Amino acid sequence: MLRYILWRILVMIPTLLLISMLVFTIIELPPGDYFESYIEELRAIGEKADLQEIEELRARYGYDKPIPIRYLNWVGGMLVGDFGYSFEYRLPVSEVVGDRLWLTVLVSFVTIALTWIIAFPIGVYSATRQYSWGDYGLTLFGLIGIAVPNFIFALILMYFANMWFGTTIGHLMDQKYLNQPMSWDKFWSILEHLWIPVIIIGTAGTASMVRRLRANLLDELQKQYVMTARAKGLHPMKVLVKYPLRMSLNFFISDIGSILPSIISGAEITAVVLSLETTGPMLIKALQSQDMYLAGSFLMFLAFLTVIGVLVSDIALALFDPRIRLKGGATK
Amino acid sequence: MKPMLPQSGQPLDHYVSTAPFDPYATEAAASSSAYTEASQLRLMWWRFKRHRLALISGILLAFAYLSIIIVEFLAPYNLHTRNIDSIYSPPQSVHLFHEGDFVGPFVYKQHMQLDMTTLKRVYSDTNIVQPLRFFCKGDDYHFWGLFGADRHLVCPAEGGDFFLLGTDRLGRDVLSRILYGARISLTIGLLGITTSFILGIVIGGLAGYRGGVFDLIVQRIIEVLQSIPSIPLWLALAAIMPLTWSPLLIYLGITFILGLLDWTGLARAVRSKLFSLREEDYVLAAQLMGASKTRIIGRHLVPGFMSHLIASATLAIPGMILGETTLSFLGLGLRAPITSWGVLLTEARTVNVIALYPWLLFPVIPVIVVILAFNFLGDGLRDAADPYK
Amino acid sequence: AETEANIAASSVPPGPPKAARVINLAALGREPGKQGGTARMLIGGQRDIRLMPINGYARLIGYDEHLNPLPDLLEKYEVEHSQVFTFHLREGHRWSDGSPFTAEDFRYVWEDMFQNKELHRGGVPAELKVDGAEPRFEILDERTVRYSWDKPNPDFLAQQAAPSPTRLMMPSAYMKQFHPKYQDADMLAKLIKKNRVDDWSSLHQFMGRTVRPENPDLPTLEPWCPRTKPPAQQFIFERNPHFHRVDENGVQLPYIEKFVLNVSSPGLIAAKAGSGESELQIANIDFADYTFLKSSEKRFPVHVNLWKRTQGSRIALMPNLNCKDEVWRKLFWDVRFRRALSLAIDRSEINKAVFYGIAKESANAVLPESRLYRPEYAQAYAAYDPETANRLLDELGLDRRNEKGLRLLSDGRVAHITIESAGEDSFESDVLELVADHLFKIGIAIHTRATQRELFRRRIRGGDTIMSVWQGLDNGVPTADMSPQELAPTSDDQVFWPNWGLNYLSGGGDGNPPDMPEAKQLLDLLKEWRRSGETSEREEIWHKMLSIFTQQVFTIGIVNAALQPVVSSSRLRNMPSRGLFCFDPYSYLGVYMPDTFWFGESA
Amino acid sequence: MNPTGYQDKTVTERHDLLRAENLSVSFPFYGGRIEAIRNFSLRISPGKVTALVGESGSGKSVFGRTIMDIESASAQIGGNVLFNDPAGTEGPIDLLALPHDGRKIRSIRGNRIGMIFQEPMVSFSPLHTIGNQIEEALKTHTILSPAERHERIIEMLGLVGFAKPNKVFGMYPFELSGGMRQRAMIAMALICRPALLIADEPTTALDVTIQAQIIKLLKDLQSRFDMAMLLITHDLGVVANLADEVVVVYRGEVMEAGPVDEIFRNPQHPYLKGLMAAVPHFDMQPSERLKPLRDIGVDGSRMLAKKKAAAEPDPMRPRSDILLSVRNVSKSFTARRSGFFGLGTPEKTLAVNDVSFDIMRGESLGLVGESGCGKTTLSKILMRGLSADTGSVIFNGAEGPVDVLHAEKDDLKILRRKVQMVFQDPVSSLSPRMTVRNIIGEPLQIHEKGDAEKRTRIVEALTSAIGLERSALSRYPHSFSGGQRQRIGIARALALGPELLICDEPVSALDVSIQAQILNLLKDLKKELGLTYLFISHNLAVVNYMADRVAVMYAGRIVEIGPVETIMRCPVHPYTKKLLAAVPYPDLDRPLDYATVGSALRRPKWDAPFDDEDRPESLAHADLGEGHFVLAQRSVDARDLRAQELSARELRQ
Ligand SMILES: Nc1ncnc2c1ncn2[C@@H]1O[C@H](COP(=O)(O)OP(=O)(O)OP(=O)(O)O)[C@@H](O)[C@H]1O
Ligand SMILES: Nc1ncnc2c1ncn2[C@@H]1O[C@H](COP(=O)(O)OP(=O)(O)OP(=O)(O)O)[C@@H](O)[C@H]1O
Ligand SMILES: [Mg+2]
Ligand SMILES: [Mg+2]
Repeated sequence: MLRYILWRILVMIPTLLLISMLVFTIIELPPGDYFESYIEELRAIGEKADLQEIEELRARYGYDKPIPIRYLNWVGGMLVGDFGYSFEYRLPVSEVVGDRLWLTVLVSFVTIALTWIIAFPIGVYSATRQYSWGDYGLTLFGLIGIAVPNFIFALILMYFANMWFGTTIGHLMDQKYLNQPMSWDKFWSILEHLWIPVIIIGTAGTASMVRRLRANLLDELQKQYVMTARAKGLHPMKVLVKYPLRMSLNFFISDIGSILPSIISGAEITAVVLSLETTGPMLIKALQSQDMYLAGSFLMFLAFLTVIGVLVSDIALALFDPRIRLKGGATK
Repeated sequence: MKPMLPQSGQPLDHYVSTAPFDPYATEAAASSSAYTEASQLRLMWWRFKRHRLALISGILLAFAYLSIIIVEFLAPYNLHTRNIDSIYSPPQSVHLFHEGDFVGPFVYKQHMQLDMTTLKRVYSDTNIVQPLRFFCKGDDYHFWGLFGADRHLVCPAEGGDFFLLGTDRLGRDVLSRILYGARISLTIGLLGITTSFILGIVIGGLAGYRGGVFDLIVQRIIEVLQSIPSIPLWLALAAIMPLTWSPLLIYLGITFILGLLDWTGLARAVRSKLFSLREEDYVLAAQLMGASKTRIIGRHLVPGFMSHLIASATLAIPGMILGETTLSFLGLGLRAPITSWGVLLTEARTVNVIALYPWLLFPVIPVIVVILAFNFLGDGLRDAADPYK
Repeated sequence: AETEANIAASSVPPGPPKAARVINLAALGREPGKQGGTARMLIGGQRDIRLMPINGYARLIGYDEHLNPLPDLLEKYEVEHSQVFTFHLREGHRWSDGSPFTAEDFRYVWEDMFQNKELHRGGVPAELKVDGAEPRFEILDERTVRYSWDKPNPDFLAQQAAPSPTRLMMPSAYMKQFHPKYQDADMLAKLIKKNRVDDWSSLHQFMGRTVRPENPDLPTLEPWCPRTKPPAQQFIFERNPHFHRVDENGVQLPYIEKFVLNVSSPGLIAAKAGSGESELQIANIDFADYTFLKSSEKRFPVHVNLWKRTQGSRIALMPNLNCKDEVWRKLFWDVRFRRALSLAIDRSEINKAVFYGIAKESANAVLPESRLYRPEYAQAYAAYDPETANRLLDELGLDRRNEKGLRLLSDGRVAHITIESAGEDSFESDVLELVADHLFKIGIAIHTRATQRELFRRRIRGGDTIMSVWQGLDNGVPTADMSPQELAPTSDDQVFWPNWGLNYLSGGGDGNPPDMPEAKQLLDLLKEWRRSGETSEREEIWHKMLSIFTQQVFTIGIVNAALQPVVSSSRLRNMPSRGLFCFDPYSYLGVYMPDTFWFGESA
Repeated sequence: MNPTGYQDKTVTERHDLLRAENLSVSFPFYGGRIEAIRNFSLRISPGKVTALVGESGSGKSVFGRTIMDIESASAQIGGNVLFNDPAGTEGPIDLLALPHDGRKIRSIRGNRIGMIFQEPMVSFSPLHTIGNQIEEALKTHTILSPAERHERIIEMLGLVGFAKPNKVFGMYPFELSGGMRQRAMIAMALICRPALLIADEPTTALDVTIQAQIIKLLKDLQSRFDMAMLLITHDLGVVANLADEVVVVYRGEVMEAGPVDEIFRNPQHPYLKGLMAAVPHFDMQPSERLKPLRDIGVDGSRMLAKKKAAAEPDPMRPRSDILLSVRNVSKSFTARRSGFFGLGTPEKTLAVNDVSFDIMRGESLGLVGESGCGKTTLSKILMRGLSADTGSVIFNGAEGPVDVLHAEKDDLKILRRKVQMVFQDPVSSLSPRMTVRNIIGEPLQIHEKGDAEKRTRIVEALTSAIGLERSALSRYPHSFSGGQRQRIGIARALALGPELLICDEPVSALDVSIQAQILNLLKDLKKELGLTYLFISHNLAVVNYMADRVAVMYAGRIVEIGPVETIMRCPVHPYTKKLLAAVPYPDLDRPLDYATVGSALRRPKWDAPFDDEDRPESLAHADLGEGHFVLAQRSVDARDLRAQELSARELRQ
């Protein structure tokens, strides 16, 4: 197992390299560069850009150099912890992100945790009580969550939260707490705002998890070993959790790698609509204004999370299913 | 005849059944010959038919898909017909009785007044009865570019209005737009979903079944693809799409490419499931029979997690119907004059709408209905394919 | 970074300069008020803190509400033949940190910045040059400086009154610590390292940004000075204790103690403003939000008013006179075609459908609020007259039509115009949809396509775009003393003749000089204006240019004087309920002096 | 409650432990219903063994499951099952009337009633270790500490014949051979010392020596803990050795019931008589046919996708040319688990050890051996279902020789067509989501034999030959009984008419009458079409009936090989002798002699010439003539062995 893990970690290096190339291409692909879009944006409101400063930035960040050199500079910088410079914020990327990162992590983890906490019992319920009113009701509820586009859902929730509970519109906290250190009031304010994005981002994921869990469970419930377990006198719940549920987790584990990135990218639009202080809006903005080092670092960070996630998923899969662990390589 | 069982605790007698015995008699399984002859597909169909909700869903979807052919006829107005005098008209209710008299379906003529302080258009019903007409002459249209026509299923009274679901900011009938929007929404994403499913199952299947180097390479590719979030991809792809393409073509193109990129999640699920399943004896049996890889994957392994596939497919439907909304958000999606449910919803994405013109959110309803229908259909298919049912 | 200068300066007691500028509020029809209070404002991104110096509008010379230039930071100024400009500073005027504001601050900019090749590679900024010649700079005494040219520079004052003027002065006491001439190398190296920049010129630039006030330490003359270092989600601006204006009662302005700018996504700002989360909101809310905002007046203590936008046209079609397509170009060059297009548009329908009928149907021209307004400019070919339009087109030789009734071009193609837009405003597509219908009636089909802004610009400059949609004249309320350059090909921003504009902008190095007689004529008139020393002469030139511009219908304006909602707290006093809303020349709120706004009791 | 379940016999009034009264179970399915059990009554006395015998598919397993109330939800159940727990106080309870999966019934399941499922292969979850799954029952029903539980499990695993119980504890089910899994199953059922054990074919996958041990174990437990047993089996030999009362069922109805003496000595019902007559004997003549209950004529060429071999000289005697030649094949499995991070040295199991033999064209080679000795592994290697570590396998088919272990493309294709296999585990070798029609027809489809119509004909002919209804064609495998599934597997293997058919326990789940029917079918096909069989079985009588030659395997090696008469009548190797001694006879007068069977706890040391003395290379095959080889020390002279053997036989006579 250790050998396998070490080997898998080794394989991550070329993968990350490949990803970095792809990320770089993606950021470079749209025509023009940050400076051009910056000038245009200023012009759109009738302002003049500080052309001279822009010229200097251009030269400093090697925009006169060929693309491969710029790529090497970028990757090389990242290796020594220099994530480049955000043109938009005129600050090193590492200084720009600030609070956003942990708020993103907070939103993502609360969402993931809630998704699981809700999806598992409901999935099990739906599978064991197939076609009961509960099954139908929960299915309906979840699917509506999937069917309403996130941005509309966000607007509606936000609007009514404001109308009924007086929650300030959007954001992760009341804005008066923005630059303040953590306090109970601030924490409370975060809680008060957190549920909206979590519900919006979480519903679709929860519903699809419930549906897939249900489908997988239904397949497993018929297996002979379930009967064996029942014959041992186990509690039906115990039977379910220990055998079929574990068996049907396969799909779930194989997906771990993409959970975080998909939550984060699924949250982007919501975050923009709700104006959350997370990384999503910043990433989108950076992409649109071609603030390439900022966007690139974000993307690499996400990619890194994914790669780690896939690693975890692979290892978990092997740990979890002895057939894969012990027979996977058996020559036929 | 002696009783079969003695009293509790008593010794057992030698009991012999006296019923007639014919070793050649057929087994007691009573079944119709149609059943015996039926192929597996037919058996599934029979079983599917028993699932009421699935059947209804299937029929509903069939109707939906059929109706998009004759939208021109079904919609009371054309897609772009504007009624400048009825901007943001709320839904009109259809009445049958006027002052106690039966008139048949009709609406009251509306009176619009612009409130100059709030700049809000205030509509009120007048007492003028405007009976609806059926199979009537209305807006001209060119049916599929084949012939001109002007028949509609229902139209407003001559010179009147009929906005069952209200109108939007240019006074366009929301109902008609929803009907026209179905055309794009129900069809366009199928391409992407098909692509991603075929790729996901084939590539994931091969990787899971073969393992080894092939799996290693596929896994790394998946890893790379998964680690790029979709929004930057959309942006980058949209940037390189030829400008000369129409928005529809661009959207098609991007859906297709995303389909090409979207198979990864499914492929990983397929792969890991196959990792387990391929150790089953029946796979070995098939191998020993000489079955090809494709056959083993297609006939033995994939059916083994059909439930998962069906669930995933039905869950991908919302993505395909609403996928464009994300794009629109980034300014890349479909645009007028093309209309889809996503476009309609994107147009409604302001607080103004929610607060003042909530009827513009009506396109959510067909989306929900279609998604529910697909899911119930999926349930039915799953059950039909489930041998244990 | 605290320096000795700072420390010394900060001990100066706060208060206005001895020779403060007295604003007679009563005379303006406003009421004098009291200091205090916090105003929240929502911005769509960190970048938007640049609105503060625009709204603050502390300029050497600034406009009043009628666009008369008045000394503001200056105590007074003298102009001779538009050539020699003498500026007198106020006595006891101090930067926000308490350091004195003197001629030294002008000298620092002129000598240590403009003339420093490392800081300003190009030397003195182009705006300050007349026919390539830079002015002479003289310090007459501690509080008097003079700029003089050999030829008239009628633009100079207007430039200084603009929303973002060319900076002639900097807080030299503060800035010197970043200049190698005044700072020793070790210390400078330390500062460079501390601020994570590469060299001293970046450091100087970084610390001295005025357009976007990102450096809370940088002393300023504006009514509010920044207190937050980016990146942040909330920016705080506090009143400048040395601000130079006082009200008639001697109370120092600004009244409002603190501005809090909260970053929010642009789409959310209307909703937030409507729920009372902003005391003063002008940006990022749109006409379409008005009804919603107005309805929130009932629930929250806010007032929603409508101001008037001053662009020459809120939305205008721009045929690209420099497009690559020969056939189209030839058509566009024919004034009959442009006029036909303009006549074919039913402006009143558009006004009614999209602007509630309360904008003004007009050609792309100046507004009645301008002294240069004449009805014939606004009405030039702006009536709905499809017959004439059709006749004009037939005359042009576009009389062949296909089975759908679309005209055929000379090379047999169908007259099919793709209008490109930068896709920014939601009403754009609505207007275009209506326009498409209108033009269809004269046998021209229209398709619209939205692209990213850079791409949009690039395609226009490259001549790939046949027609685009943009807004009309930026400054729809000019005075004769403001440059009429928008009417002549002077910039590649002008989407209807980008190539000619580029030629002018680059001094002939790039693009082509206009070869269309009318465009040439406009350019000549502009040059004439430049040379003119008298206002009356300039006015005449303006009228000539306006007449040509509107008669030639280079741009097809649709409506102007569109309305802009502004939201303010109902406690906020002195905020005009009507006003003109524009960047240039009004600097948004700037000319209306937000420093005179104050919080009273809830109305 | 007494945790051991032990109760003094004298105190309790001896009520029936379990009474099933008028039980009926039916399964509805689309287009009909299957009545698995009809109006069925049965009782089990405390401490007694009731055997349930009957034809395959007659509802025995369904009955077993029903009385525990774990039959699948689709079943419709009528009647009642009264359980009178000797350790309980409240008298008889109707198990079927209790709430499903309720507390009450759960405290009985696994604790008071244990169940050994017929299909040990699929009855374990593949994700959990054997130990874990056994332990669970203990955890639920007892309050033992983890250490005590572990101890008890290890003890039980030892009792059911595992040489290394500690190792098995941590193994996964798929790492065990069929027989080992069955023993694990037995251990699991017994771990709580139930008052009633439902043993559904508990010994089918076991070789006779282990079977004998298990029988002994069950007998011991029965007397020690007063355990009653419902024994469902086909093996009348086992019945004769274990049962007190016998119930004979046929198609869900009781045909005959009575004490074991009555049943064996005085069978009345024609069905029972037929059953008795169908049992294969050791003293059958080579030409003698088994007498199944119903004889079904076989037309091989119609039935299989194969032409009648025209120039088949004398199908009766094996032709001399070699069809399959196996040389020095070895295979070992590595347990990669040792240590969480795989740092420990991997542990190797030598499943097949240097095996060489030939299979002649047209002959049928029997392969017998201890459970877990590598038979299945070997047969999978021959099929190239597993790769061998070393050695070679050459297949001399009609299209020329093929190197089995390295065949590619066309060669492999030929191989796949010419060699077929019947899997030991019928359940898992049938695709759960294919109908029987598709399953049997699949090889035909793969190899594109005939058109759709011909395929249908073949499939239908095969189905009736294996004694299944036509209606079975549209059903899915899970709805069949163990024996029915096994027959489906046989039909599938036969469909192509292979040259070589490897049968891994093909008839273990079949009652004697169906078994006779199938064996006859195989024999007929062999005669008619010249098929060749490798026949793996634990049932020596069956081997005796089917095989021309027999190979005996022990611990991965072939210890003895020779013509069937020689092996059966004068075996040389002590293991073979032991095997023969452990055969249970369906004769009340020939009870098993447990003394000769010995204990399974320790791998026995053979007598001097046969033991490897821990040096495996010191053993070699000694040729005893007439194709009789035996594995013995290299130093030993073959003649000595023979002489020894002859003298021993004389001594016995
Ligand atoms: N889940 C089910 N659905 C439908 N039919 C079933 C199901 N389980 C069993 N049967 C049918 O019930 C009958 C009895 O099956 P059962 O398994 O009890 O037979 P059995 O006596 O144990 O046979 P064998 O000796 O072959 O194991 C068979 O005809 C079988 O096809
Ligand atoms: N995948 C595997 N991993 C590890 N060990 C295995 C594996 N498969 C089989 N073995 C081991 O190989 C040995 C031989 O197994 P095999 O299945 O060939 O026995 P068998 O002779 O068929 O026994 P039975 O008669 O009980 O079916 C057993 O000890 C078993 O534990
Ligand atoms: Mg059975
Ligand atoms: Mg085996």
